[in-house]
Amino acid sequence: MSVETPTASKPIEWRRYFRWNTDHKVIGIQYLVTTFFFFMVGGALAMLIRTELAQPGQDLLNGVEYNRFLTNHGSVMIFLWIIPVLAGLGNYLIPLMIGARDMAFPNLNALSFWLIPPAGVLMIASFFVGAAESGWTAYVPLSVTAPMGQTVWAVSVVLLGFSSIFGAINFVTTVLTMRAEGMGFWDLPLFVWGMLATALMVLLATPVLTAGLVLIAMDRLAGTLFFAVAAGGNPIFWQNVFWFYSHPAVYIMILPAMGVISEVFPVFSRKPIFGYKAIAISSMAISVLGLTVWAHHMFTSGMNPALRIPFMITSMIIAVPTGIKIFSWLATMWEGKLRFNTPMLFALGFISLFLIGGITGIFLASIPVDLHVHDTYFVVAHLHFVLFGGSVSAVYAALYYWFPKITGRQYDERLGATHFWLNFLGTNLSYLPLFVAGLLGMPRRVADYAPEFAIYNQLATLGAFLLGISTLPFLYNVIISWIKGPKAGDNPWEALTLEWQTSSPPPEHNFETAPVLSRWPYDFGEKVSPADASEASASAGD
Amino acid sequence: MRERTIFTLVVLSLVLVIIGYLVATQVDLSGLMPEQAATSSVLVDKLFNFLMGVAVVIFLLVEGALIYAVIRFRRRAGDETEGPAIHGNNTLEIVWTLVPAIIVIVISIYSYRVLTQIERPVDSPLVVRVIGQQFIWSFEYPESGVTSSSLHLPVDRPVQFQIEAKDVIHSFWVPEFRLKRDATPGQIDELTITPTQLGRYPIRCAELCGAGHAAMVGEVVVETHEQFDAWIAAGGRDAVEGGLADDDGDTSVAPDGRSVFVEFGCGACHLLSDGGGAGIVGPALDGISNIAASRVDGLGAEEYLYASITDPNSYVVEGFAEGVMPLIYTELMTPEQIDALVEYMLTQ
Amino acid sequence: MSVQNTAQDEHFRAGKALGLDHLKLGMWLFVGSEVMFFGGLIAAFLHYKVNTPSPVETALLDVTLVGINTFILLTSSFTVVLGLARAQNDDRAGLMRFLGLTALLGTVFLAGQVYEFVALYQEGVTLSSSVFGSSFFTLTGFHGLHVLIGVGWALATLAKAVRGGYSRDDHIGVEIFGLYWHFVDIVWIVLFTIIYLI
Amino acid sequence: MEGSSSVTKKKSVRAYVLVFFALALITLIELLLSSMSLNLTRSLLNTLFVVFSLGKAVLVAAFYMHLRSDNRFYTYIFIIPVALLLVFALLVIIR
Ligand code: HEA
Ligand code: HEA
Ligand code: HEC
Ligand code: CUA
Ligand SMILES: [Cu+2]
Repeated sequence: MSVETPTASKPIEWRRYFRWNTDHKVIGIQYLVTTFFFFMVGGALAMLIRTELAQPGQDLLNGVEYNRFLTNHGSVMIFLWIIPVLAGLGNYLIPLMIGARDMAFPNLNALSFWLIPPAGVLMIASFFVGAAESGWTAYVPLSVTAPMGQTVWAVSVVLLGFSSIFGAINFVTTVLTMRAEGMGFWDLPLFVWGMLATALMVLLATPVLTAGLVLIAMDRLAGTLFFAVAAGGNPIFWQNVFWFYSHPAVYIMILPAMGVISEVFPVFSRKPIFGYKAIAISSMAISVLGLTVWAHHMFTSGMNPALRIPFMITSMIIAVPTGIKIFSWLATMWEGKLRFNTPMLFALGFISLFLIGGITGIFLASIPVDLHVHDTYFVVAHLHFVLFGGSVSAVYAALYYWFPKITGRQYDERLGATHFWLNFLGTNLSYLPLFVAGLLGMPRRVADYAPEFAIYNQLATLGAFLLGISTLPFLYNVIISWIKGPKAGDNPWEALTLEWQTSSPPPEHNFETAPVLSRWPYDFGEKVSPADASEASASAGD
Repeated sequence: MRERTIFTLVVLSLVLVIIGYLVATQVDLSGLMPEQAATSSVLVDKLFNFLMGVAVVIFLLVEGALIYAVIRFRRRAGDETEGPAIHGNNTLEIVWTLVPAIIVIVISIYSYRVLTQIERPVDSPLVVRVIGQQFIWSFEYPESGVTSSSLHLPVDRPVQFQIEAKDVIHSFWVPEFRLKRDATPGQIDELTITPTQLGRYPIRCAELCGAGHAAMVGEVVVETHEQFDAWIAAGGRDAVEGGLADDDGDTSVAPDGRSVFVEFGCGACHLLSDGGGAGIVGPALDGISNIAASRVDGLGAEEYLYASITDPNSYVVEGFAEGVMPLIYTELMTPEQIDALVEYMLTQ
Repeated sequence: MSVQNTAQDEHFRAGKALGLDHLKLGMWLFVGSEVMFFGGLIAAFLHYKVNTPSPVETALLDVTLVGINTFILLTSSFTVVLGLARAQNDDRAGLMRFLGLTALLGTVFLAGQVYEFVALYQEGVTLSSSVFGSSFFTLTGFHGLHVLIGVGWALATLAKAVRGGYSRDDHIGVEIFGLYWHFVDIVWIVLFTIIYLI
Repeated sequence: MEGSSSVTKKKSVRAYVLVFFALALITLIELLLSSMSLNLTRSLLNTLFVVFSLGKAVLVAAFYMHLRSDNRFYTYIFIIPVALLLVFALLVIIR
């Protein structure tokens, strides 16, 4: 089974990570490392924000600086960390999972990656010309009159949009045309389903943001009047365009993450995934529904009041497919033989934390409640529970889970568990108090606040520092284990998806010979008696 | 065996529903919300309580199942077997699709009803124009022609706000009323509120509007009809005379310049240590008295400061843009207030 | 255990499952996302056309000139399919002729657009004269940019044909270029209607 | 690629030619309608224009882009964004 490949014996092979390389595994690692660097940058900005907010009064940052750090914290975290890191996971895993030798368009794939570093450098360098300071939402007209850095920001986001679009084209084409012999749609790993649903949204929503950013850039550079109110320009139009992309974007940031969770649960429960088809279909349902809810960010904006109602209803309905996933994961654990390796810990953390974020999303979708909490720290808390507690937890789960596959070595479980607990506690400590602050009347995006909110902010700052510290065991673990961790073997988790059926790390073209699917990817478990099995879904492999 | 499971499930869901009901109706969640100062506050809080009830049930259900599974189904040492190969269960899956669907539909209907109640048109409201600009709120009462930088409302009378903005988007929000509406340049948006509690509440700008966004805080004073009428009759001035907490409306006291500086939010743009200003949109005013006289030839310090406030564009400090400092202070302040302000600056 | 040795390497490499060609699929996906890009700009144009109309400036548009230009672009689509048919017939000279013609027609279209822009600027309709001007020039300008890219692509395809590329069994490159060109044509059909006719 | 061998060539070129004439004809009618002041209401005219341009777009997509004979899947890839764009544009126009 395990084929000897000359991986360890090439001393200069690290260079290929700094070059144009078309191997999807190299590109995947390029993505993961680059985006993690940007996570550190975004995290450092968050630390500055939290330090400023540790007590009332403006001490560390003045109003302008605060807005710049805030804007770039949000933009870096979303456009340079979560969206591309998930694309990076997809890059590394999809060809392996479907038994292909590479992506459909290797050069386009390399281009998708190589757009990211310049875009990231642009965004960070914009601090030298007066960084963007209008929030990651860049509401007009504020963003039209903002300094030069706002244009740089727009260019950077457009580049990252191209990166996403090219990546999505690659994912869809690869999954549709390059599956291994015998792999039907109902044999696809659920992570691949998640990426497919994500790619759909990227293709449909990202270009609209590009168009919108073009309009802002034209207003700033070419003297057009799209958002010049005196000439009839309409600020609400930008909000529609922005959220038409950015709401789907939040599902772009969660569906692959949920895919990861769907991979982890069956393997560490030693049971087939519960309700495979329902989970796959719910990903698609979320992606379709997700395109129809954008105006729930605009309930207070003075948009047409009657239109708010349908948007409220579609937003609420997304709870249904999401619930299907959560309940199916719980049922997967039921009667299993749970192993609490670090990926499983993060998957459990994902459910707990995302649940809080998701339910508060329902509060936000309810218009009357949103009229009170819109643009308050309640929203900030919601978004960090889903994005940090949800997406980032899942990314950590993925990094631990596939670490042996990517490096051929095993990480240290003890450090992994430490990382998990610090992260879990830190998340709750950081963001739970912020719900209260928001409800009590603290608006978001303020560098200063009334003294009555001090206690909640102190707790949050404490939690944030804990989160900062929590990355240290992770970094240490990854670096040390990569260099001299114990050899992991090809399939340490005894998983059934195709990526585990080749060597670790995989050889140049992934498989020595073209793989043929002979077993369903979640075919775990002791066979049950026919009576019980009659209710089981018919989709199980051969 | 099977019957016992069903029995347990029924009991569990009953317990959960009861807990949810208690949270939604009995538990006092007022600690999570500001004071209820308008009819809308009561309605929103009721809905919020209901949502909390639902949320607590779902939270307990999911976390409970999760913790139970983690304890009950953990692998014992040495056990190398796998779990049963169960792939799904149609009944279960239909249940957990339908039940959340029903819950969210109920939430939607309830929310819709609350919304229509909040936004129900009212007869002969008091109309107030709300104008947002960087970084100050101002209010106009078209019936009486009064303009003011603080908002006075008679208790128990519906008010219709007509909200607009002069430069960028702001958002008019009184947490105690539970309602907010964006002030968007180029359009007028309406918001109806009936205040029910006497008192003073902050007006917080909720939309990022620039460097002074955090400092864009105003004040709403809900008062009796008599107090309100008196305030209007005095041109909307006496109650704010001298700025801060001056309820008795004693007009004989000369306004205090520092209070004026604080009340009109100059600190959103200007750094002035004594007045608590930390803004950086405009020039720092620490030590302004020393340079004021040398700014413009032929203008003494006092004249220059007076001109800076009443006609900011007449002289634009180097390195700053024209037209940033609002032009409305002559409208909002009494001559005495401006004089007091100038006098105060001369001491800085 | 899931991996078996088989002789399916060809399939493994090329990827033709579902009967989809990967290049063509990739191009269609790109076209789909381009629809949404123009969708954003079209939405902007229509939003301002409905909510902030500029009847005076709209009346200055030269519908006849642009109608002729439309016809030219339609013809260029026609020449692309004729070229493809030639390629499928192993007639490289014919392919080259039609590709050249396509590039020429595209250039004429662009020239017409430049002429139209200059005339409008002289009448005072500019990027910053009104929201109509802004959205008109942005929308048609980005379409023009796509035509320009298409002309470049046509010339590149032509160059490859000159160097002996394309045959009866290998004309996917022409077909992919054609997809792009026809899409740009369809965008123009829509723009012509919403900008000039309605 | 998809079954367009030399046998079908003649037929498809004839289709291409017919489509071209149809496109040209529709464009001509559109131009005439917009320049002559017929006694038609604005909304009727606009409806006509929309129908005409839809017809032209469908012709190009079906014949020149081969959607008629190609895999259905490509048609979906094209139709879905168009539908979504219509919804978006409509909702954005309503103020
Ligand atoms: C990963 C990202 C992510 C995800 C997945 C979500 C998920 C959801 N979000 Fe969130 N959201 C953001 C990221 C995300 N959000 C961000 C970044 C912002 C702020 C943007 C900004 O302004 O800067 C935001 C803001 C935001 C707003 C605007 C608030 C405002 O500004 O006023 C709203 C309003 O409706 C909302 C709603 C929802 C809803 C209904 C869901 C639903 O999808 C959640 C569904 C999940 C569950 C409900 C839990 C699991 C379900 C069950 C266990 C079943 C049973 C449940 C019920 C019956 C209720 N979100
Ligand atoms: C994926 C998205 C993501 C992630 C992961 C995070 C992570 C964090 N965020 Fe972020 N946040 C957003 C997306 C995200 N955020 C968005 C979209 C906004 C809205 C922006 C807007 O309003 O426009 C926002 C806004 C936002 C605010 C609101 C500010 C305001 O409204 O005024 C706050 C305040 O507490 C905050 C805090 C944090 C903290 C403490 C973390 C922590 O979890 C981060 C933990 C950090 C690390 C784990 C990295 C560790 C690094 C170090 C310790 C530094 C080492 C550095 C060097 C050696 C150089 N965020
Ligand atoms: C929106 C921001 C803003 C607000 C609010 C604001 N200012 Fe200013 N102010 C400016 C700017 C910008 C300048 C410099 C440009 C100019 O001179 O017009 C300025 C200039 C001045 C100057 C001249 C300073 C010098 O160094 O010569 C004085 C005095 C002043 N402001 C006082 C005030 C007072 C008093 C208030 C409150 C009643 C106030 N400002 C409110 C932005 C603001
Ligand atoms: Cu005004 Cu924020
Ligand atoms: Cu959303």
